[in-house]
Amino acid sequence: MDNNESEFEPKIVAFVCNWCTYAGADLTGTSRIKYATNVKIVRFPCTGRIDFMLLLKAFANGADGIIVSGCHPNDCHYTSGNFHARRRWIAFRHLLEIIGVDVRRIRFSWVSAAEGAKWGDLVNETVANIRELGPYTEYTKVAQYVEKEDNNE
Amino acid sequence: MKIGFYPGCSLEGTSREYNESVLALGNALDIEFEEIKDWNCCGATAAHSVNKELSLSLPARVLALAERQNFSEIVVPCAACYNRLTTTQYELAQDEEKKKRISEIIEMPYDGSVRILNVLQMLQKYAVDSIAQKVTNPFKHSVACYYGCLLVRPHKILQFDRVEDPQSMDTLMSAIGANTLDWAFKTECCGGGLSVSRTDIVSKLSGNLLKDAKDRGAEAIIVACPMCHSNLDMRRPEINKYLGEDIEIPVLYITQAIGLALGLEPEKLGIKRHFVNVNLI
Amino acid sequence: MNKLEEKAVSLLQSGVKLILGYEKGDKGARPFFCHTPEDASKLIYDEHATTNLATYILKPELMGHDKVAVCATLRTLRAIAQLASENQIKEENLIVFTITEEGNGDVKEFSGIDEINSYLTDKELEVAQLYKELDEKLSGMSREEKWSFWVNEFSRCIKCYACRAACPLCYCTRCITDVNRPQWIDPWPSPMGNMEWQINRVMHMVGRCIGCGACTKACPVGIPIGYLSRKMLNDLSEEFGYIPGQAMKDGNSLSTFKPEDKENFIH
Amino acid sequence: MSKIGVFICHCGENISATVDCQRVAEELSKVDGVAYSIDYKYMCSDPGQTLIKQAIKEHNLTGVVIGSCSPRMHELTFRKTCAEAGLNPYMCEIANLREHCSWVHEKGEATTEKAISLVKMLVEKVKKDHPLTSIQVPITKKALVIGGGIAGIQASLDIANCGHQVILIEKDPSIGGHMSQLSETFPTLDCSQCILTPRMVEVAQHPNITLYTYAELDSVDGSIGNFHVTIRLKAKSVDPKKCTGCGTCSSKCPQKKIPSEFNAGLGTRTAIYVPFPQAVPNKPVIDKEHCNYYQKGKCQLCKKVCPTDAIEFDKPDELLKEDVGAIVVTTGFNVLKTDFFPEYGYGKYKDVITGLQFERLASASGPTLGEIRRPSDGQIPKKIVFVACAGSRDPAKGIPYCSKICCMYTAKHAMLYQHKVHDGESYVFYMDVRAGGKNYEEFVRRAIEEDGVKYVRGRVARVYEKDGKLIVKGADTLLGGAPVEIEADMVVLATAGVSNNGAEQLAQKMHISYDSYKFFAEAHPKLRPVETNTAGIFLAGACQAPKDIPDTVSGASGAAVKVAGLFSQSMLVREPLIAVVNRCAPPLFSTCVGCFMCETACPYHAIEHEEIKNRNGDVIKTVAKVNPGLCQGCGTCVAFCRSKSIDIQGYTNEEMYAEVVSLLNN
Repeated sequence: MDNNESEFEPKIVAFVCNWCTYAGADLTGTSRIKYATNVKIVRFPCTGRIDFMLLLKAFANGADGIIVSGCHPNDCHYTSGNFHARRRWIAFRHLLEIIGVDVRRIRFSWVSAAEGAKWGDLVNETVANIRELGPYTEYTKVAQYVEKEDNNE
Repeated sequence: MKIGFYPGCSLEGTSREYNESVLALGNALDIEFEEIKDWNCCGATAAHSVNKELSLSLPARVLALAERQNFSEIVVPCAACYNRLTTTQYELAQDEEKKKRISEIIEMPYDGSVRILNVLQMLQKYAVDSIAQKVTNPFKHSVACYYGCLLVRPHKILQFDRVEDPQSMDTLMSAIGANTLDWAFKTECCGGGLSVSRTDIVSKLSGNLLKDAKDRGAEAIIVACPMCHSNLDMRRPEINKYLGEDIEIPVLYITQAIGLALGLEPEKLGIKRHFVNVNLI
Repeated sequence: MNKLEEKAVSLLQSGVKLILGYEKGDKGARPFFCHTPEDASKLIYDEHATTNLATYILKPELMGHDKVAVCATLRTLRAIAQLASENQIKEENLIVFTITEEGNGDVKEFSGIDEINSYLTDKELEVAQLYKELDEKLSGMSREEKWSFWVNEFSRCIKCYACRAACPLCYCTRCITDVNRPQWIDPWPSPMGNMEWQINRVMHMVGRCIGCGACTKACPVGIPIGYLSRKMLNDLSEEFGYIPGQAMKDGNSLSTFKPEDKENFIH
Repeated sequence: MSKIGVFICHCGENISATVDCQRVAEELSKVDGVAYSIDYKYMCSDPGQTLIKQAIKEHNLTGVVIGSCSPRMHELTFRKTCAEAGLNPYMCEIANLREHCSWVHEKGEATTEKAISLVKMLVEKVKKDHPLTSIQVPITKKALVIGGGIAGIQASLDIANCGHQVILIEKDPSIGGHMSQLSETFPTLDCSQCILTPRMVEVAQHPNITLYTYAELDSVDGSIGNFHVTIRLKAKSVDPKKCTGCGTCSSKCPQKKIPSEFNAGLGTRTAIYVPFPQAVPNKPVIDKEHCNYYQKGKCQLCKKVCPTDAIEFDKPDELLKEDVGAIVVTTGFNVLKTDFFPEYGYGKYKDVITGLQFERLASASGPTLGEIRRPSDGQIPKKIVFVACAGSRDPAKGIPYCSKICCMYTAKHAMLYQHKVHDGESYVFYMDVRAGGKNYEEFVRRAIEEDGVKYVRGRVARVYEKDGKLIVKGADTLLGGAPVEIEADMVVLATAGVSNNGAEQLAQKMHISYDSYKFFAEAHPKLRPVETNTAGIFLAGACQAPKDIPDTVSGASGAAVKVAGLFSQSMLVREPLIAVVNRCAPPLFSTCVGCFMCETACPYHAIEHEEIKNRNGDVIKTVAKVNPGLCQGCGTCVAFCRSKSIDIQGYTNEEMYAEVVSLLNN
C-alpha cells in the first residue's frame, strides 16, 4: 500500500441494521445518488446485534474507518434494539478513548429508510475524514506484529 | 419570630388600615416584621403593560434587597405585590440570560432564593393554632370571603390554594368563629385597575358581587387585597346607584377581622378609616 | 474465645459443613477453610483480609450441596450482592456474616440478600491511591501516548488468566477465550490478542465491577488492569444511574437502557 | 468441502452498466469452495431461475450466492427457487450489487473490485450457514375476549361464527357495556337496547361461546398460539343453575339506597341486584360491600325468600385455568365524573350532570322512565345548557385529545330533550362541532334547524348555583367574545372519554404497551390498528382510544378476522431466524451460566428458564431457553451474552465474523 496522501484509498466497513439504514442505502441506490466506493456494507438484523468485538476485528484486519448506523430512537423495528446499542457504544467508545484507540475513525449515526441522501453524504463525509487521517497503521502494526517478526519492522 | 416585610405602596398610601392591622396583629401574635430597607414599588399592573424589563426589574430589586438582608422568607400583604414578586421570581428562574440581564439592570446580585408568602400563607404557617387559642370575642357573623384574581391566579406560578374555590381565608375566618358562606363570586373580578378610568365597569362588576353576597345573607365581606377593598368600599355610592338599592355590608381586611376577634381596639386596626362604616361589634 | 470463634463453633455445630474465613498468614490474614469446631480458633479478621472469598462461593466442587458460611469483608459482601442480582447465589445454602466496623469484634449475621443490599447502601466505595496516581498520569497523556502506554502494558501479559481466576464476577464455565468458532481472541499472548482479551474483560465488567482490586493484585506481571474497569465504573456510574459497589435490581447497566441516555457522538 | 454456486445478474444493464459481470463471475470461480460461477442477463426471470435449479441439481450444490439487487427485493424469490431444487432455502444468500454498488458508483475498476469483494463476503458467509427449517408452533384454536361491551360481543360472535371456540369474560354482572346504558344512538336515533340486546342473547346462546360474567383476567403467560390464562370468577353468591331470575330476592332486600352504577349514580339499586332489565345473564349477584350479611353478619333475607334456595353465601372466588391461542382486548373506556371540574363546582351541584347520566334520564329503563327530570327536585327543566369539550382538548387538565363522540351525542341529547319537552330551550356551548361520520353532519344540522337547538360558539367559564337556578357564564366568540350569561335549570357536561381504571394493570399483566393516557397502544396507528406489539394479542373498541359504535364494531370484526386468520393454519409457521441457546453433552449441558441478563435485554420476553434435571429429578442448573414463538430475531441478546452461549440463526457469530474478515482481506 503506497502511503502518499492523494493515492491513499481508505478501507471502510459499515455495520448497518436491515430495517432502516440498509433500506436507506437501497434508497440511495434507487435515487442514483453517487458516493465513494471505499465503503462496504455488512447487514445485521438490528444495531442491537452488532458485537463490539467485530469493530475490533475490523480494525485488526486493516479497516481504516468504520461506520455503525441504525434506526433513529423509537423507530427500531424491534422497539429497543437501537437503545441497547447506544448504551453499549457509550461504554465501548469510552473504553477505547481510555486505551487510546482513535475513536475519530468510528462514525456512529442514525439513518432511516427514508434518508437515502443522508446515507450518501455520510459515506462521502466519512471517506473524506478517513482519507485525511490516513491509514490506521498504528493499530494494524500491533495486529500483524507476529507475521513480521523475522524482518522485525 | 422575625420575618421580612414588604408593605408596598398601597399599605403606605390608600390602605394604611391594612398596614396598621397587619402590624397590630403581628405583635399580638409575637411575629416581628422587619421592613426591607430602601424597598421600591413593585410596578403592579402599570409596569407590565408598559415595559417588560421594567416589570421584572422592580420586583427583582426588592427580592435582591431582601436577599442582601438575608431573609429566607418575606411577607407581602398586598395581593398585587405578592403576584408580581412571585411571577418575577418564577420567570427569572426559568431563563438564565434574563436573570443575568435583570441583575445587570438593578446592579445587584439576584439569586431568587427568598420564599414569598402572602398574608394568608403567613398566618396559616405561623399562627393558625395560636389564633384559635387567643380569640377573646369570637367574630360571630356570617361573612363572604373574597379572594379576587391576584391571590390565586395564575395557578401554575402561584401554586396557592384551589383555583376556582379557594378555602384558606374561609378556614382562618371559621377559626375565629365566623360563619363563612359558600358563594359564587369568590374569585370573580372586582374591576381592579379600572377603578379610576372606567368606574362604571367597576360598579357593575363589584355590584354583582356585593348583590350576591347580600342575597346570601353576608354581614361582611372579608378581603386580603387593597385594590379589591377600595373598589368594594370606596366605590360603594356608584355601586348602590348602579344596583338601585343601598347595600351597607362593610368590607374588612382579614387581619382586621382576626384583630377584632383577638380583642385589639378598633382604632389600632384602622377600622375607622373605611367609607362604609363598620357597625358590627 | 472471641465472638468470631464463638459464632464459627455454633455454626459448625448447627450443621454448617464449611466456613470460609481468614487465618493468620505470614503477612496478615489469608483465606482459610474451617471444617471443624477445633479449627475455629484459627479464624481471624483484620485489614489484611483482602482476598475476595466470594470467588470460592461459585466453585461447586468446594461448596457441594450443603450449608456453607462465609465471614465476609465489605468487598465480599459487594460481590455476593452482585452475584445474587445475577441469579448465581442459592440463598438457602449460604450463611453470610461479617465483623461490624465498630471494631469491638461484634458479629453480624445477615438474614438474606436484601439485608446485605441495605447494609451496603451507605458504604462508600473508596478509591485506591494507586488508581489516583495512574489516573493523574494518564489524564495528562495525548491519545498516541495513551495508546503506546497500554500497548506496552498489554504486550507484557502472558495470558495466565490469573485476573479471570481472582475475579468473583468472572464465573463463566466456558470463557470467550475458549470459543474457537469463531476464534474471537487469540489464545496465545500476542499483543493484539492480549489487548482484545482485556477490552473484552473490561466490557464484561461494565456495570458489574465492585472495585475490589482482586484482578490488579492477581496479575503476576503487574499490569494495572484494575484501573480500566475501575475508571469505567466511576465515569459511567452517574450517566447510567448506578452507585459504584452496589448491585442493580433486574439487569445491569449494559443489559438495560434509558430512553433519555445522553451521548454526543451519534449524528 | 462446500460446493457453492455463484450467479451474477446483469439486471438487464442496471448492474452490467458499471460492473464487469463476466469478470466478477470469473474471479469468483477461482475462490475455493465455489463449484460453479456464471453470470446471466436476468437472474430473477423464469429462465434465470431454471438455470439456478439445473445448476443445483447437476453440481449438487450445497450453497448459492446470487449477485443481484437488494435482498429486500428478491431474497424470498431466490430462496424459494433453491427450495424447489431441493436445496435448503437458508443456504442461499444475496449480494447487493445493484442498490449498493452499480447504481451508486461510476463505471470502473474500483466498482467491479467492490462487487467482487461483496460477493466473496457472501460466499464466506454461506460456508458457515446451516440449513434451517421454519418454526412450527402448534395453535390452540380457542380465543379469549376480555370485555363484554359491543366490541367484545361483536368480536366473540365473528370468531365463533368462524367455528372457533371463544371465552368471553366481563367484569360486571352483565355484558352490554356502555352501549346498554344509552337511550337512542346517533345518527339514526334507533333505540340502543333494541339493536344491542338481540346480540347479547345471541352471545349467551351461541354454542361456541362460553360466557363468564363477574369475571376478571388474573394472569397471562405463554405466547401466540399457546397462551395460558387464569380467569378469576368472582363469587356471585347466587347459583345460576338454581336461580330462575324471579326477582323476589331483589324486591325483599333491605339495602335499597345503593347508587346504581348502571344508572351512573342517578338511580338506586339493592345489594342483591340485576343491573338492568335486559341483563344477560338475567341472574342477580350480591354486592358484598353493601350487603348486610357480608358486612355485619345479619339479615340473609334473600336466602329465606328464595324459592329455589339458590343463594350460596360462602362460595369463594374461583380461579379458572384456560389455554387459548389468541386474546382480543375489548375493555372499553370511561367518562370523567363532574367532580373533575373546579369551574363547574367540583361536582357539588346536583343538576350539573354528565352525558352518560343524561342518557339514563332519557332512557325508558332509566330512573325517571325516560322523562327528563332534574336530579335535585325532579322538576322538568325548562332550559338546559350542554357544554361540549368538558375536559377534552384541554392540555391544562392533561387531556389534550378530542374524545371524538361528544359532539354527536350532545347534538342527540339536545334533540331528544326538544322532542320530549317541546317548550324547552337548549343551548350547546361548543368550540368546533366534529361530525365527520356518515350522516353525522346532517344529524347535527337537523338538531339546529328543525329542533331549534341554539349553538353558541364559545367556552363556559363558570357554572354556579343561585336561588335554585344554575348561572352559566360563558362567551360567544362569534359576537366578538361578548359575555353570555344563561340562567339554566340543568347543565349537561359532555365529559372527556378516558381509559378505564385498571387498564394499566391489565396491560402490564399482558405485556402490551399503552400510552400516557393508559389507552392500549396498537402495533401501527395506520397499518396495524387492531394488533399490538405482542404477537397474538389484538385490540378493538374504545380501550385503544375514544371511538363511536361504527368504528368499534368494524374494529371488532377486524380483530376477529385476525384471530380467524391465525386459527386457519394448523401450525403457526415462522421464519427460523431466531435466537437459540446452545446445548451440549452432559455434564455441562450448556455453556450458559444462568445469569439471565439476556432476559432483561429481550424486548419480547422470549427468554425462559429451563431447569436441567438429573435422573432422579433434582435440578443441576437453570439455563436460558428461547421461546421460538416469541423471539423476533433482533439479536440484542446475542451481542450481549458474555459467554457467547446464545446465537441467532442466519446471523451467527461465525457468519458475521467471516463476513468482516473476508470483506477486509480482498
